[in-house]
Amino acid sequence: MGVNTIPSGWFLENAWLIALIPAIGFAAIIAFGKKLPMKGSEIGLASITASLVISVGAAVQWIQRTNFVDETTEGYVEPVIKTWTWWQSGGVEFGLGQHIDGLAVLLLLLVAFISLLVQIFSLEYLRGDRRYTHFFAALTLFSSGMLVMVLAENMVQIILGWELMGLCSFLLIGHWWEDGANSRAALKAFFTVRVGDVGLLVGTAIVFFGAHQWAVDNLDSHGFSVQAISAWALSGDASSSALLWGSVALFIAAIGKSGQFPLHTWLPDAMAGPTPVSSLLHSSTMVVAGVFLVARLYPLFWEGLSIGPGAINLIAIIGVITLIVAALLAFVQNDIKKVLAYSTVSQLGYMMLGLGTGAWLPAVFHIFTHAFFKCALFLCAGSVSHSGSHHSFDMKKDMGGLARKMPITAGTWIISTLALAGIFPLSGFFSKDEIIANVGYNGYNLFMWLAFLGAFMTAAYMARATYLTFFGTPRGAAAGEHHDEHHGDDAHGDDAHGDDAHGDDAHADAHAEHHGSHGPHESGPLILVPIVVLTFLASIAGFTNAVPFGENFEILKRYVEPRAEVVAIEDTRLTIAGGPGQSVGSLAPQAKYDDACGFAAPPEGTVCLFPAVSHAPFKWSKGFLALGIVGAGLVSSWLFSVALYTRRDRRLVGLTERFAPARWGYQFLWNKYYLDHLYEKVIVRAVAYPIAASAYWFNQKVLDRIVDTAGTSTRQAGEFVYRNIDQTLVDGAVNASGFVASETGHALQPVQSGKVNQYGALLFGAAAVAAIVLVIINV
Amino acid sequence: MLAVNFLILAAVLFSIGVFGVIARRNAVMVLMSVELVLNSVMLNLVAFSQITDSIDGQLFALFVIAIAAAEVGVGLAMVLMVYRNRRSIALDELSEMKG
Amino acid sequence: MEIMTNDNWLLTVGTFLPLVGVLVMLFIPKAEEQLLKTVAVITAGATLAVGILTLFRFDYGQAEKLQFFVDVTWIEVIRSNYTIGLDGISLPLYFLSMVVTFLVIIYTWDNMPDAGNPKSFLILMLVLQVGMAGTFVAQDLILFFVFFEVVLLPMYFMIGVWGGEHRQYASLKFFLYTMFGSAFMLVAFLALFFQTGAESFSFMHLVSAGGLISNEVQVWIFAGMFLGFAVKVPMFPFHTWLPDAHTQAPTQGSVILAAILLKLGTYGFVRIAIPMLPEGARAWAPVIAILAVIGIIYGALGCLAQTDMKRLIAFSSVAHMGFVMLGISTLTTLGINAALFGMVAHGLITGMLFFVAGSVKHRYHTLEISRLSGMLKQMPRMGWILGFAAMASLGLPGLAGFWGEFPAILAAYSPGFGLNVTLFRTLMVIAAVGTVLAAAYLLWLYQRTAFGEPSPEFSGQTPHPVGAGVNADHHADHHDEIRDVTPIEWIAWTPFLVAIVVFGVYPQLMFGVMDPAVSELVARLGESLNP
Amino acid sequence: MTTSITGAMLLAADGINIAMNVGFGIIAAIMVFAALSVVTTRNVVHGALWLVVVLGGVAAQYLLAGAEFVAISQVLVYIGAVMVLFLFGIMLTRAKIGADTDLNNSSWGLGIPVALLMLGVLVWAVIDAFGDTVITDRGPTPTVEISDAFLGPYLLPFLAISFVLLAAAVGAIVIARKD
Repeated sequence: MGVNTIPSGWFLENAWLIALIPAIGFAAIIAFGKKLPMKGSEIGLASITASLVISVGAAVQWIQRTNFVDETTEGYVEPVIKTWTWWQSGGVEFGLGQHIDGLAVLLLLLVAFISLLVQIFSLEYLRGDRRYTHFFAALTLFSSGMLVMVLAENMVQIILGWELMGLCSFLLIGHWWEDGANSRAALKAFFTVRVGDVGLLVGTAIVFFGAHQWAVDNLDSHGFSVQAISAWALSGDASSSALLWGSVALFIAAIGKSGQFPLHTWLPDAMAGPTPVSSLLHSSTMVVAGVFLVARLYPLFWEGLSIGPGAINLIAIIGVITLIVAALLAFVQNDIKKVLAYSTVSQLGYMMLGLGTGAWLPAVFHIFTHAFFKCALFLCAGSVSHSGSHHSFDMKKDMGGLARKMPITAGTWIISTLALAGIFPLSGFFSKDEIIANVGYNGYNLFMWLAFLGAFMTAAYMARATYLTFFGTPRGAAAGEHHDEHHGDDAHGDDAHGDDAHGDDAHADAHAEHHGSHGPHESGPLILVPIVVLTFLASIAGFTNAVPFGENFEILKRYVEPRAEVVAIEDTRLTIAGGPGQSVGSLAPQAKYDDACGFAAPPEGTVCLFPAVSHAPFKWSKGFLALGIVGAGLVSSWLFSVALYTRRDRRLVGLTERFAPARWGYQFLWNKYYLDHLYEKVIVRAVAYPIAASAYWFNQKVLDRIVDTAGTSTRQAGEFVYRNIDQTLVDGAVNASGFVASETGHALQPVQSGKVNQYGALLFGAAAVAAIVLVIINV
Repeated sequence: MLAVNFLILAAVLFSIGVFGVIARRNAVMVLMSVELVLNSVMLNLVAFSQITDSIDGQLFALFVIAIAAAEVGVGLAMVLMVYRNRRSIALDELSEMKG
Repeated sequence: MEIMTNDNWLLTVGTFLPLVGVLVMLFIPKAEEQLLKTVAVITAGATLAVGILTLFRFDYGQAEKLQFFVDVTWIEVIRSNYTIGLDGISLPLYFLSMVVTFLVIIYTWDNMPDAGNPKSFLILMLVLQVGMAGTFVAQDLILFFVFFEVVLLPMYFMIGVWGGEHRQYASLKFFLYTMFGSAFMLVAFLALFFQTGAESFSFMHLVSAGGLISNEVQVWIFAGMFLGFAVKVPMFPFHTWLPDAHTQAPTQGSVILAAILLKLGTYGFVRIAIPMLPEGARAWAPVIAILAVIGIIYGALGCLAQTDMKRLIAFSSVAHMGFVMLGISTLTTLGINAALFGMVAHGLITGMLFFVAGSVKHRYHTLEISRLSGMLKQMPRMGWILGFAAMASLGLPGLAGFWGEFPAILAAYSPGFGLNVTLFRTLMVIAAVGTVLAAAYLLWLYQRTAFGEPSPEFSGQTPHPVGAGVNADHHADHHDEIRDVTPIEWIAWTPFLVAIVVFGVYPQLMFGVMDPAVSELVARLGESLNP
Repeated sequence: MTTSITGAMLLAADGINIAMNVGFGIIAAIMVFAALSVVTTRNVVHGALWLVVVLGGVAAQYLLAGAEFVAISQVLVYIGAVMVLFLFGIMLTRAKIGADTDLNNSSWGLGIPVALLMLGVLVWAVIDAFGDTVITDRGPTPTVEISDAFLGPYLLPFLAISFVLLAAAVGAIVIARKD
């Protein structure tokens, strides 16, 4: 059955516009953003909105396309692939194009939508900032980069988007570069990610040369094309070493980008950027780029790392380590954004774990849901610091009891927290539970229990953060008192850039009249609307793939997950090198075939494009187990927090005023006091402080130190080489050999001595050597 | 007699001259060393004119003699001028004048 | 290789036109500085115009052929002809040299080095232009050698007279190094000439005849050429002249040095050494590759150790030329294309960086990184330009630098003609690590110089509104107020910036021209290497 | 002295001539020694005198090679004119007549390897090329041939050389003139 009979539609055909429009928008902002009334932000908003509209259209049409296929034949839904020859060199084509399938559509929608909300949020949050325009330019370019990568039809395009994001993260994290800490954080982030990029370059090369010939022979495609690589990986005649090294190298890139252990240290520091940046880049889009890379080239990793049932592999191990380590770290943070940052890392660990254990769909699903609630949480944090704690992010110093002052923020925060923790029926429940269930179902029992542990910890630290921020008694700025020493307090999380670090900064004035003297209050609509919208989505997004409710609710499974079908290679091939925008029709869906993909080589004349991943059936028992664990985490942590933090206050206020009136309850309270002891001294001292603290120590003292020392030692090595070898040895040899008067001479006299004679020496010496060479040649 | 005798003698003289040019500090001495080199060349020319039965070699030797005379004249004149300007003809001190 | 002789006056005119300007300027008294500058600018502009005409007349359909071909007997007795021609390999470099000279002369308009005397300075620059253009069009070894050496002298004087405080040392080092290389190169040329039957020096003859020389002789001759070109590139052990020359040279000198002169060496490899001595090339390719990769890492380390901005940029050249040489050493079309692209990209980007460094020096009278900071605050535009150039230089996709690096790395994965695959793959990984180091030193430089608050030493002067050219040479009043980019600088720099973006976004512009020629070259290699 | 040597040559008209070789050897040894002293002596004037010895030796060797005219002009021009010039130069530049410590520059050691390298290459090449060539001496070259050659085929170079000399003389005067 032919390719062209499948309905495609304008939006699918022109999905590349989604990435192009923001890029143009970026250029426009740079060009004349400053002159516009809204300082260029309107361009950013407009372009992102346009992208969103097209993405929605594309999504709708993709659904139609899938439906059509399902009605006609339970077959493979061919992605809409288009390619433009960008440039060619030595027979190698470097193309730009689009590769639209369910995964791409889902992420396009997600990225465009979240970018839009974040930009709206930034309108208010950065009002009056001295580099307002630049900020929006960078934000728009970032979205463009991410979209380019999501659309990518070939590896080069993926690299393009990947690096664009890196650049933008550098610009955005270092947005307030007057503060040395910020610029250092920006440098660190870019550099750490760049380390991973070595893997990307090398992996691309390996895979390209591994797949190119095969792709040319069988598909009339080339070794960069994602589709060709997938087919090659599953074709069975790919060299195992190329598969192995290629996938390992690419996974290193993913580690760097997605903040996986051990390269995750840059992510918390990246919180130095403005909060919208944190919420967009470092929670919901950029950091999932690595996960997306793995998901996009899943066949490659499937074969290369042999992600079969039960097979322990690199991705799974890294994922689970990240998950636990990061969660532990989150306990000891006082900076609300850092809690969220570590939680992000931990959730990314979940996704990687899912991908590593064959749970492709749940992982992608988790990307989807996580984006909503994590973005919402970050924006809440931003809202708190913006109007609640006077630009501080320190929960212990400047927060507490804000629930009364900022009800909406608090409410949305709590809902999102529950979603993140995974409370039924909020989105987190479904996605996380599916990952865990599939991990178990695919035979990774140990990993499954570790994942449960992670869920417990997630619930616990989020509860702690919630309590510290919104409950208890107000402290510091939350209590309305003005203090400025919080600059020094927290090097990274502190983006109190505007108010007195730079008196000339318009931001300061903006806030001076904004909420200069009076204390915390609820934020404005521009900030609240995005938060509310996100929270709403965070609570319902789970139903897009709610396995418990049966087939009808497994929307993502039907529309997003590629079908593991064997696909016939059409005889009438269209060449991929065709004219502009020619769509590639080299593959034809055919009737249902046995799902051997990923386990056996496809028969002659056909290819596989996706391995047959298994899906765990939902078991309520497991569901309730998960719920129980999460609940336990929430409750225990909550009680502990109350005990811990309010006890301190009680010390200040004194016991008797509060308890003397109720004599008969004294004992009970006294016991409660024991409970305090129990909670604090036993449970938490045991769990939180030694373990988590040691993990944090490991993080700061070892990993971080390694990164730093790596940098410094290279520099020292550089200095050493420069001083001793370059200047002394090589140079010295030259000097000594009389070509130049030795620079490290005694006085001027011997240094400069007798240039004429040395010309002579040079002349005759060269002549002699030349003669020798000539003689030797002629002999 | 063997042609090599002349040629090797010339080579030796040449090398000595080279050494002088490189090693000497006094401009006049350098000029003398150059003379050594020139003479060795002329010796070669004459020897070749004997080997290949033609007088061209000798003619060139004569040319070289003339050139050498000219060269010494000009060279010494320059040395003189330099000496006049800066009371010294040490080449290394000369080399600081450039730039 | 076939030839096309349509409008073959273009090259001769384009090459020697600057001499007319030189002639005119000789008769203008020193004092008439404005007049001198005007004449120089007009001359360079006219030359550039001819170059643009050449661009239009060039037949891109058959870029692999020699076009505008001229062949006139020149020095009968040694069978050397005046043979010039242009093909896809030399066109970009030929044109680049014209553009760079033009812009540099414009830049000189109000950034005359402190030593003054614009007359000789500009004359030297025009002569330099003749040498560079000639080197790229020459199709005859002797002619090539002559132009190659013509380039040497003006640069020597430019460094030695207008340079920094150690100019004597730097210029002499530069001169001797290159002379040393040239000596071997000349010997190699002669050997090649005699080995091919002493018939002709023309490239076409040598390319066809060179392959027939026995292998070990080829290896020897290639060794000679290698020394000559490697010094010019410069490759790892021969690079020590570069930092001094760059650091001491006046801004204009550094720009030309980085943009064009370094390319003479690599161009020599692609145009002469490799096609004429295929066996030699194959034998030497691993050595070149290893040295290139050492250069990449080593240059990066050197950069990390620098405290002087200009010297850091100079060292980065070593690293970038390492990528170029790596691409060449693969002997594949992909690699050599990447190398050629890398040459032009490096010329634009590093030239730009040197421009910025020069202007910074002009304003702050220092390039000590530790003393500079907050440039973005004091001179926002300058700061952004620096950042842009740095990003391009560390190989960001979408800017020109990337297309020199990435394909070179790619090509190193599978080198041509049975070169040792394992070796090259290891080198590829190391080179990829080099890109990280590049990011490290460039961003570190940027973070230290551009970010943060302006150092108290220079603050107190607020950025002056754009305008009012900075006039040269007054050290007397140290710290005259810090101005942002001046109009003249904008004029001189904009083409660079635009080109960096354009070639980054649409590399096909250049690959389209080079690819046919390079494919032809590699095809010929293939014929003689595995018949 | 000239006559005696030419006589010796007449005696043995064929092949290798012992006397000639012996004479050559002696003169050569003297020359080498003298040349070495030229480049090593501490006294400029002595250096000049040693140079005279070398030049004289060269002239003698010309005679052995049968190039009488060259030998004579060598004696006239060099020993007659050039050396006088040198001595004048030495005097006018007030060089110390006595021993002078720093006639060598600091990096004189460099000269030795270079010179030895030169020597090696040359000797090797010479032996390789003319290892066994024998000069059959055919008596002194008649001066007529030389004059013919000069005024015949070599007329142009001859004139050129004369002009060079003239120019050199003028130039020397211009340069060396006071004020």
